[in-house]
Amino acid sequence: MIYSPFPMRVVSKREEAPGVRTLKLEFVRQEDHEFFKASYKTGMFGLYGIFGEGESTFCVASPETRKEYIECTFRQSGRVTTTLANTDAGDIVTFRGPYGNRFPIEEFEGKNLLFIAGGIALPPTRSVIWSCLDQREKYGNVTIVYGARTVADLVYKHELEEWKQRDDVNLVLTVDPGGETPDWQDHVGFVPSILEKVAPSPENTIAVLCGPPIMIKFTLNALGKLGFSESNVYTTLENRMKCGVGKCGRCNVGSVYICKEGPVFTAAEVSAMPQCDL
Amino acid sequence: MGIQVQFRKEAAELLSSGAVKLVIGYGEGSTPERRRPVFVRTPAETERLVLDGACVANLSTYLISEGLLSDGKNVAVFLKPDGIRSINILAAEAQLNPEQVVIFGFDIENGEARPLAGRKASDFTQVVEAAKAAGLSPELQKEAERLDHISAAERFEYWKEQFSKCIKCYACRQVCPMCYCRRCIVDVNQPQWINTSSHTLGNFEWNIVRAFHLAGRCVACGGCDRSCPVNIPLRLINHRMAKEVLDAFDYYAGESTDQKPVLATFRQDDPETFIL
Amino acid sequence: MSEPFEPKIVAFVCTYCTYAGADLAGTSRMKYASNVRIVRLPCTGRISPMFILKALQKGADGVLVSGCHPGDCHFAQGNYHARRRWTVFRALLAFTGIPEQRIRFSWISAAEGAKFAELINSLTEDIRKLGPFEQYHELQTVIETQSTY
Amino acid sequence: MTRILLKNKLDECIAAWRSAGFSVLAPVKRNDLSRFEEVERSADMALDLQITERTIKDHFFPQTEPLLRYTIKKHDLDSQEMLPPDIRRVFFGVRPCDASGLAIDDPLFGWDYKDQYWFKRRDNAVIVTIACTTSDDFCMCTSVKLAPDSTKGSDVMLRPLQNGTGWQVEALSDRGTALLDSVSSILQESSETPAPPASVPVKFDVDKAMEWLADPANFESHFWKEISLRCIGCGSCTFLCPTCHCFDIQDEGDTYTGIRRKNWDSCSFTMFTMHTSGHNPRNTQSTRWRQRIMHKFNYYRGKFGVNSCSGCGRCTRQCPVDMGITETLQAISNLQG
Repeated sequence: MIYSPFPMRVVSKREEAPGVRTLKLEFVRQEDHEFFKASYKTGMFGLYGIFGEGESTFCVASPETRKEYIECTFRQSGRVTTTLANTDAGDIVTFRGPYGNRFPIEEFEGKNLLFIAGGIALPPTRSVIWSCLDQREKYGNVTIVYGARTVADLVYKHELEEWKQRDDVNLVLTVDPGGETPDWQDHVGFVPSILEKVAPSPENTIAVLCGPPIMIKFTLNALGKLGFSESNVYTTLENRMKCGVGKCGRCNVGSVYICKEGPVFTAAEVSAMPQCDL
Repeated sequence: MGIQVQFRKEAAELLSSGAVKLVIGYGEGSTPERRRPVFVRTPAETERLVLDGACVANLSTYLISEGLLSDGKNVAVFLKPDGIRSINILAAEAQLNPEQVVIFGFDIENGEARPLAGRKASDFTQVVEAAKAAGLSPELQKEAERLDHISAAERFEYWKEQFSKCIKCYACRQVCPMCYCRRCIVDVNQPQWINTSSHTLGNFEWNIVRAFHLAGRCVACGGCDRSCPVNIPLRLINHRMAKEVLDAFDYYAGESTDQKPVLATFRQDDPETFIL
Repeated sequence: MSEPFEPKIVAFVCTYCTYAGADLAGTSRMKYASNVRIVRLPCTGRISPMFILKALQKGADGVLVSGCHPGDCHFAQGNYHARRRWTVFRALLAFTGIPEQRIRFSWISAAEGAKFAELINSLTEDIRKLGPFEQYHELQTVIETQSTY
Repeated sequence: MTRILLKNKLDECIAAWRSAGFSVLAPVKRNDLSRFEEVERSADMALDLQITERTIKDHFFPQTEPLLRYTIKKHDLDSQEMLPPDIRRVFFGVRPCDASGLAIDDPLFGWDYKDQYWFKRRDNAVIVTIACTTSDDFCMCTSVKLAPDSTKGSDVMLRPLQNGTGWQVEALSDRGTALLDSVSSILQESSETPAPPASVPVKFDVDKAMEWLADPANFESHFWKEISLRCIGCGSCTFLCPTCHCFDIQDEGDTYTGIRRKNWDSCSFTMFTMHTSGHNPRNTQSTRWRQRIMHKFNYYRGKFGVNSCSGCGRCTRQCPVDMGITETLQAISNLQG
């Protein structure tokens, strides 16, 4: 019922970057899985937890085209994430969700896609990326711009490699100045400036942007300069949550409840919110 | 010249000369009996200042507001002897520089406010010394004595009943000038020492921890007691702890700005009759 | 038939003196009650009152806090600081109705294996007589039903 | 002719309800605190109180309540919901503001995902409200467009008789009708007139205030800083509020077994919105006070069509530093001129 989570079994755990892990979870009960399959759409989030420690909110990092498992990627920082990070295959954790709204990917059909992500915010973007790549024929050009502080901080390295190899994906990688290794072949610089350098055309293009608030702010400026209209830019917002279902009263930005009306918003919707409340 | 007029005038002078950037005092409240803290930044605004027998709150709480004193400028504040002791403790615990605090000292006698001579915390040594004699109100004193004479099990029941009323609004903590931790121990969750839930056990633990952290630091301003929306007699506990450190270590909190905190110091011959 | 009451006692001890004393008691084959769970800490100065509260919260019937004799602290002053803290905390517990007999303090040196064994035995007996600390543990059981009006 | 309940018949009434399986809760002053508690006789009730210090919200959304019990084994997990027991309750002598508070919160707990913990208690409760014939300095129901005899959220309305001997009774819902029917032999027909409701002065123009709040230009107004300067950031206004509903979810227990609980939380607390990263969207007291006011008089209305304030005045009555909704909204409506 409302606050009762689904038990989930840890299938595997992968270290993505220092302190960042991906858990692959499977449903313990068939009926929970059916519910998830029927309701999950890319962009939604969930509350992942361990009894005795609590719950923590992050996105479902797996795409809506692959619902056998739930993947979640998180940085180990608080009490819950530390415990989650210490689980092993076979352990039972919990999942409550999926909650929130979604990326309207069927509206993206026939359009070019520009994905922009910074650091640990690749997981929500990755959910959309795979949802689209798994139905590649429906979309136009796909460009992915991804940046992190250092080379080590890039997450999903094996998938980045895969995207790099693909002819139908244009992957642009960058690390912050000083974060490069001697053998780093790709860009060095902050995402907004690299984006301006790459200068993707706004023509018939949808941009999906996820990252820390400061990166979002500057990247939106850059997208504006490139001629993207705010209604064609999608982003996700995050706030502290406890209930996930619009009752506990803490995740709102202005009058907008992120757990109910979000986490996916267009840039136009975000700029209508009181910026100081973000 | 009445104390209110005098203080208004002096506050206006301090503000207009730039000697202080802010005066924290009392103003009219929402009812005739109430006084509320006011913050005065211009000489004209000093008209809002009120000082009379109803001004009981310890305003030193506001001095530990984040960033208030970090620009090095001075702030004036209306303080009773308990508030002056708070300044001494905060200075001793390196939470503020007492040179930045200009004190409008006053005391309440027979329901009337009366000025105290001095402007710096160190000017009030005798006042603080004299306050040592102050005890609980007669009825609280009676209650304290009653508690001393009942069994431990009965005392436990008494406090259990009292603490079961607690709703963990933390008004006691927020109003207290001594509770300045950026992150209170109850808000720490790695590890979670005490229950955050407001059931009787969680309340019991919270109140014990609060009282312990105030032992030898409480100045008996009564702020916690007055703020408590569910009327827990917190003053009884604080008073008992103050008495304990006075008896055991001859320590009276807030005597001076360089008095070492009682639990951060020791004497080799401290009493230890209870240790086996 | 209910089982006879076996008190649960938690001992917070410093590693240099009391823990070594407990060790000596063990290696000397002295027998002492098995009711005590020892938690070893670097110094009595490290023993926070939070530990005692946590022990009670988790169901202890008694708590022992023990370290080096005054003057013998490995860190020179830790036990002097601890002593002040205990004085105050003990008074606070007494005032809130937590019986003094349940929370005990002692100095036991590395050489006092016998004192350790005796203390544990007498403490266990004392608490056995007092019975389980139901008044406190009841708070824990109550919370499972409390507020479910 | 209307039906009345005489004060000297109240005990019969209580007995009848109790024998019909209800527990009867009424204002009680005990242990230096007034709140709703179960009573057996009218003598235990403190019906003369203007208002109880605690609200009846406590009995529908308690300060801490178990949500579920969990048990964890190595590769297995069990969790069981701990729904409140089926107890039918009569709340006798509720003030109209407290009753309205329940009605205000209903849509929040009901939208989209239904909170059974709230509704199970709501569905089992009959609210018997007594209209106010007196008020104190802090009452402000009329300012938020309610009234000392407002029927919102009540199942039965009692209006004190002019001669002070009892109350005129009126059923307002099916539940109320059934409750009165169960004691119909105790009620009497009478032509006694009820005393006029208290005249509670209107303290601010809520429409003007709402208009100001709705203007995005005012969101970052200096006003918020000024009005909240003395706020110390405790939660007493939120915890004593009949409509505040924010909560936290906490686990208590160990890795093997324990209870997940829903605890009150307050938008006044720094920790309320603090991210694990340390980023805090509402990192000053003024932004937190703004959140409280905006939530009550703007956001909530936008979602559910009502303001989340029933005008009980407890926020001001109990504030350690004499703040409160009244002062803030007064200041805002004055700003509007």
